[in-house]
Amino acid sequence: MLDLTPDEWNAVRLSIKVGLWAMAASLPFGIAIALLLARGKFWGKSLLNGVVHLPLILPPVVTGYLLLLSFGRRGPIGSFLDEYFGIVFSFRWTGAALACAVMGFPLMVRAIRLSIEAVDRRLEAAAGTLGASPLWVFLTVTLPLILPGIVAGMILSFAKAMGEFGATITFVSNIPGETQTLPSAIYTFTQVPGGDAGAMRLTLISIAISMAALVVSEMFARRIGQRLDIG
Amino acid sequence: MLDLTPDEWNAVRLSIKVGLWAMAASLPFGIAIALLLARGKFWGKSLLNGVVHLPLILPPVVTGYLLLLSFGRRGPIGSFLDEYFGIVFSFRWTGAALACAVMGFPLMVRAIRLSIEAVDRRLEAAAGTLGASPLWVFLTVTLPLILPGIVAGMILSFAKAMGEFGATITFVSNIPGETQTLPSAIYTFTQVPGGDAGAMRLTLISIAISMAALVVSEMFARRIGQRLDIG
Amino acid sequence: RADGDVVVFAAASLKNALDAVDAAWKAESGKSATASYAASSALAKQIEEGAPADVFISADLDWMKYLADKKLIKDGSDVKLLGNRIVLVAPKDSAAKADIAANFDLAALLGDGRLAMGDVKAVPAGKYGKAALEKLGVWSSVEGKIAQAENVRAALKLVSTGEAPLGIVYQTDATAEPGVKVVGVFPEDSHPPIVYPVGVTADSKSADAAAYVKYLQSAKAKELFEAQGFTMLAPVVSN
Amino acid sequence: MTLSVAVHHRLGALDLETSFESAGHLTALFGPSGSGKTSLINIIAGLIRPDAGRIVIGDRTLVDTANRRFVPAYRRRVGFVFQDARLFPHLTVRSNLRYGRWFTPQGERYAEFDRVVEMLGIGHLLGRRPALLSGGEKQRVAIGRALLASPRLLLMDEPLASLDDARKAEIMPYLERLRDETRIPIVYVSHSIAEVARLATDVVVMAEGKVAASGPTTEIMQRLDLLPPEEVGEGGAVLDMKVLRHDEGFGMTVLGAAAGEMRVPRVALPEGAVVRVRVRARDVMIATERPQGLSALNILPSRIVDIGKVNGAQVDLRLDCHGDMLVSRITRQSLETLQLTVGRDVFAVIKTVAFDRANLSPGAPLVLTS
Amino acid sequence: MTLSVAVHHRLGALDLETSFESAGHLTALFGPSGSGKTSLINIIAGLIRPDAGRIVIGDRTLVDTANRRFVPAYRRRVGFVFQDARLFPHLTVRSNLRYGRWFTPQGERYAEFDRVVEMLGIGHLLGRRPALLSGGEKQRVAIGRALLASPRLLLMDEPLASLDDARKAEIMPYLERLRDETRIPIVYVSHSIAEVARLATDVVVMAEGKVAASGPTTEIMQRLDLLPPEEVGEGGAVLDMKVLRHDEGFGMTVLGAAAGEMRVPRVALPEGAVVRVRVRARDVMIATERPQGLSALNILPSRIVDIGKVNGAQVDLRLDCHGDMLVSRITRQSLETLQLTVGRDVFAVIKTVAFDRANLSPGAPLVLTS
Ligand SMILES: Nc1ncnc2c1ncn2[C@@H]1O[C@H](COP(=O)(O)OP(=O)(O)OP(=O)(O)O)[C@@H](O)[C@H]1O
Ligand SMILES: Nc1ncnc2c1ncn2[C@@H]1O[C@H](COP(=O)(O)OP(=O)(O)OP(=O)(O)O)[C@@H](O)[C@H]1O
Ligand SMILES: [Mg+2]
Ligand SMILES: [Mg+2]
Repeated sequence: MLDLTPDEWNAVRLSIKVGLWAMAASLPFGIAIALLLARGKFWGKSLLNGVVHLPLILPPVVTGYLLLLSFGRRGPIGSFLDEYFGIVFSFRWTGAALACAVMGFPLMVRAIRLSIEAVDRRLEAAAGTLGASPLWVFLTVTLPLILPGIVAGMILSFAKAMGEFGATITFVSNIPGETQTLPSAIYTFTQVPGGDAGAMRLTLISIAISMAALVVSEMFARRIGQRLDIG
Repeated sequence: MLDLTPDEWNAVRLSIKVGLWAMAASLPFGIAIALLLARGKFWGKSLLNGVVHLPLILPPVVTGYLLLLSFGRRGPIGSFLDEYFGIVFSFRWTGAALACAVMGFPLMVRAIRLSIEAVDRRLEAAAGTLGASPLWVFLTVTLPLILPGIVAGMILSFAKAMGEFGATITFVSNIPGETQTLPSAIYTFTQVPGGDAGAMRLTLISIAISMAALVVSEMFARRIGQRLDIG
Repeated sequence: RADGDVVVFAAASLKNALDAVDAAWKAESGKSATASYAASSALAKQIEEGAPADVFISADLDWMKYLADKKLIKDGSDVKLLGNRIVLVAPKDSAAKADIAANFDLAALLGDGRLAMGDVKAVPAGKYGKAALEKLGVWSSVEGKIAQAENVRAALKLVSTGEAPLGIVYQTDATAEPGVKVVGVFPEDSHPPIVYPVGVTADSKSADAAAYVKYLQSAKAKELFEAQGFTMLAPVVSN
Repeated sequence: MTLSVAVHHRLGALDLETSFESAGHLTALFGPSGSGKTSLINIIAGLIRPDAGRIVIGDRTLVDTANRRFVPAYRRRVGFVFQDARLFPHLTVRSNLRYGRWFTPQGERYAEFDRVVEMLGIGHLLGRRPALLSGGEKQRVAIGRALLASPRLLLMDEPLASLDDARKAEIMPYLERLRDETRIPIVYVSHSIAEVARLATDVVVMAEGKVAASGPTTEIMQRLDLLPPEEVGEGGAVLDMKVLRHDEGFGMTVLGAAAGEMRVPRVALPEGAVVRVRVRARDVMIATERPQGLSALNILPSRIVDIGKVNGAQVDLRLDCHGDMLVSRITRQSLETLQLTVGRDVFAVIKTVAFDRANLSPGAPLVLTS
Repeated sequence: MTLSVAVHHRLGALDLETSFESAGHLTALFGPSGSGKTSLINIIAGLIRPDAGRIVIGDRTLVDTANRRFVPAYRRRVGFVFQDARLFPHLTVRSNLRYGRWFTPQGERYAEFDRVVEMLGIGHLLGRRPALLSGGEKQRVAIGRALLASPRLLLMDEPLASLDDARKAEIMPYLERLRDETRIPIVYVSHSIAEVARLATDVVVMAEGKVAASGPTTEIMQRLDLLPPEEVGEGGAVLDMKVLRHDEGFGMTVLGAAAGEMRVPRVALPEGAVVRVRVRARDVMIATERPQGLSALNILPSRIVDIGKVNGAQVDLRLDCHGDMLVSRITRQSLETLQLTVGRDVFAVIKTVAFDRANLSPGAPLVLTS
């Protein structure tokens, strides 16, 4: 069952890489935006909130097209990043990671935001009186307390990356070894006669990877939970 | 811009209906599963957790096929429900709602679960000493305290329903007036050269609906937040 | 993916055939092709946005024309490569029989079931199917009973699972799917010709792109394509 | 109702191994921080399931691990005032107070809403959310919430710790009434000897998870050795005396017991009522001749029956006043100067003002441990 | 260092309108539940931004709304012991205690970890998480956390309320040392007159958000009218006396002041040291002739200078003992029987054992309000 073709192995490796990068790269933004939405009071907060939710609301194909139009080689952001930073997304694995990150972003932000809103702000005040500046309060009190939300957000983002293909395939196509992630490969199998067995095989691999990630995250969360346990 | 064809109006109405039903019908299950995962200690908890996450991990097309195989006219669950309860999903809007509910389920469960895990269990103990049985404790203490998570879960589920089409179209196809939701209609436009304008129009409508839902949910959440505010 | 490979953007339904052809080409010429399979629409828009594709194989003429109109296909490089047929299928245990001709009673055959086919606006097989039904004069009688799928494979699934009693799909799909049987074949003149065109993109810098397109029209390629049920529209060229 | 507790439970480093019986109406749990008081009442409430043991109250067996009996918390009808207030943050003060009522059978509701609210002085807070209350306000609402559930057993974990004395003085009489009239057994954790002496019929002294001593308050209070060094001054005898008459002119009440008559500030009780009087050891002076021209009004002839261990500059004497026992704390210097010995007849001198309200309470009918 | 507070802040129904100056080292905030004590120290800490006002400590202006000055909490270097402990649940006790150290410049760390841990008796808890601590343990860790931040201003909100007296007795001397040696100004909320009398150099009495009275402890303590009715017995004079000599034989110390000599239980201070002595009004008896054969050792000739308002059965007398002021609470009956009038020379009689450790503390060098 595990006799995968080299292209399929590539897809597995790429999916993990893309999933991890999507998760890791979106984390700081996810935390920042979640903080803004949970704590901030500013004009346009509803707008920001809406924009964050867009990838959830839009059909993935539309998200993919919008990414293609803005981050593509000829898109305004894509060409800017390419010119000034040498970062290229179009038809690279980085683009797949970007697409997955974007698709998982609303999930990550929600999870983190829920945790932030549950933080007892009196603890932050206590840290302040002990001399911790807002940044230190965040690092030493808020961040540890919202770890459950961060873990949940990360696992949602990773799981989403393992299943996302609509936006990915639309944005960076389905090039084996470069942008062909597991779900894209699965999709391809479903498009041809006799592809079911192949699709099934890859699906099982995808599930196995995600389950492993889930189990690790649950163990981690349980650890945190025990520490925070309010006996 | 709003001169929609009757089919498009139907799609708008249907999307809202499907979204609301998906959200409402999955809510009790979402709460129950979240409770089980947050509080339960039983064999197979990891398995349950994995199954709940499946719709996130699997490409939507695969989820759609699985729904078709199990809830379809000849699927084991579908034929059972049809025979004994007269519930039919195939090619009905109910099937679209089922597909959306399933796709949004992991998001809903995660949000509610995070909130449950943040509940101060000492308050539940206090309610117990006042004579409230576990069910009453849940209804009068736990449930109000996890409302932020429930609201977040509902909005995620609804937003997902507004954007979901992969599983829906695979499961119940794309029948105008019956199963053609907004994202399916948008998809159709994206597949035709020159369909961009039409896709854009429907996309904006979809965004508008979701934003309205978001704003309402945020207002509601703020209300709850104020009540729970720990000054 | 080694640099220097020919990058082929091909409609997803070609995967089986094209993978075989690519393998043969590699065996013969030592050169590799990398294929990216997706919906023709997505591929066309990606090429429009500067995708590194050398060759585009579309599932219909519309998306090829879309690119050609934007001068994104090398002038004169496009070839009508493959053809296909659309057929009426039923679940393999179905007793349905049909003689597809003008005004044949499709509605009766469906009963209260639905006719699965690709999206009649978006999916090529759906468009062809609708054209055929219109030409045969039965469209109006079944218009309300269509279940439009995201793609022809999904339509096929609806039939193979028994969800829909009948469906219109490509012959290539029907012959390979054990869960369905072909009830009838639509006359070739009942719909616009089903064509898979191929072309070299205007931005292609690959020296081998032209050779690859040529190989697609070789005798070996023809054999492999036909093994998957396609018909070869382009005349065979020899290397 | 007899409360009988015998439990064993391991809590991290602490081995809770507690066994006591109390037939009193208000049992005080007394002991240093970390000695297991809260854990013990959590077990009585059913919030912790003990590793082993039995808890019986009256004829109800709440826990009996040997017979696998464990009545869940919500069926125990306990009113629990937690050390932290634990109010429901999503409910107003009014709803918090009313919470327990829903679950109390109509006929068993004895606590009156208005009465409790007035006593606790929380009428102006009813519409507020707990988050906006001050520490003492929270604690008062928590007391009200427990009382208004009309419990059949009241567990109070340092309920008055964050309250000012004026407020304490309003709540204590209510607890006394509860103890004496409704006969609801109360288990009361406190660090304050004054509270314990005033309210408790029985005292359980805990130390490191074990019961160091237990018994009726009158007995435990005389054992100054049991008290923490800082509190010995507060210890002393507890006498149950009868109201003989009131002296309205001077606003005083004359109490009588075997020891003789004692003048205390006016007590709002009818003649014949029983008053519990705490006579602090440090408030009792010794005179070898009847003092003249002294503002102290209570001069009781008595005999020295015991001279305790010397403790720094001080020493405790036990006095027999016609059968009633008093404890007096004096300096060693006085002991020597006045040549006090066991058997000598002396006068016990007690100022009337030594009796403030904290030392006088409507006497609890003392019930002996069965 | 002078602490000067003048703020106005609206809190729901409460109008906090507070203005006081205190040059003392330990300022006690005293007042009933809900009077705004916690809110006020929250404002001093910088956790609440007052609607208007000025807070100056020494030469640092912490808040001045007129000049839009507001030093954020984390720059104020306050140590805040909260009414609820507020420990960090994700950190061990050790990390909780060390938290403030990170943010204290090396040179300004005066609190020693081992010393504080030992004093608070929390050495065995260092590895635990706060969730598993008892109420008193939490509070002790909270005190330690605030102290170990080596603050320049210490705010304590009922820090000892949930502690037993033995533990209090260990912590109070530390606070005294802090007050006197490090000269860290302390603002201390308490309901306990004993604590206030012992620790405070200045007292601010609050009522319904306003300052009802403020001034040096010695003055405020003599104004029995300011005290809540339940606590008046605890009030009285506070004298600063000098250690004259020790009487090792009887374990006593002889103190001297203008009033004369007083014998108290042995004080661990060198001769010449100043001791603050609280003489409770209810511990002072009046004798018209020098008593004989009485166990009370301290008999001070004095003159009645004022007879206070009658309060039930009782009345308070102010006595002048050669310049030092004492307060005595006696019954109206005694007042009449002994024919006491203003100007009459009498003897103030005080038992030595009335002075327990709670009434004796190393004297705070009283600083007058500037
Ligand atoms: N944010 C707020 N909004 C409205 N009212 C408030 C707010 N914070 C405090 N209060 C009210 O202000 C009053 C003073 O509260 P504060 O906590 O300062 O009292 P306190 O003197 O510390 O009382 P305690 O001794 O009970 O702790 C209380 O009645 C409280 O309910
Ligand atoms: N779940 C637990 N695991 C480990 N240790 C615990 C647990 N619960 C309590 N303890 C420890 O058991 C001891 C007794 O705790 P408890 O709360 O009963 O004390 P207490 O007598 O109420 O003290 P206080 O007067 O300070 O409230 C404490 O040392 C506490 O740290
Ligand atoms: Mg406790
Ligand atoms: Mg307070």
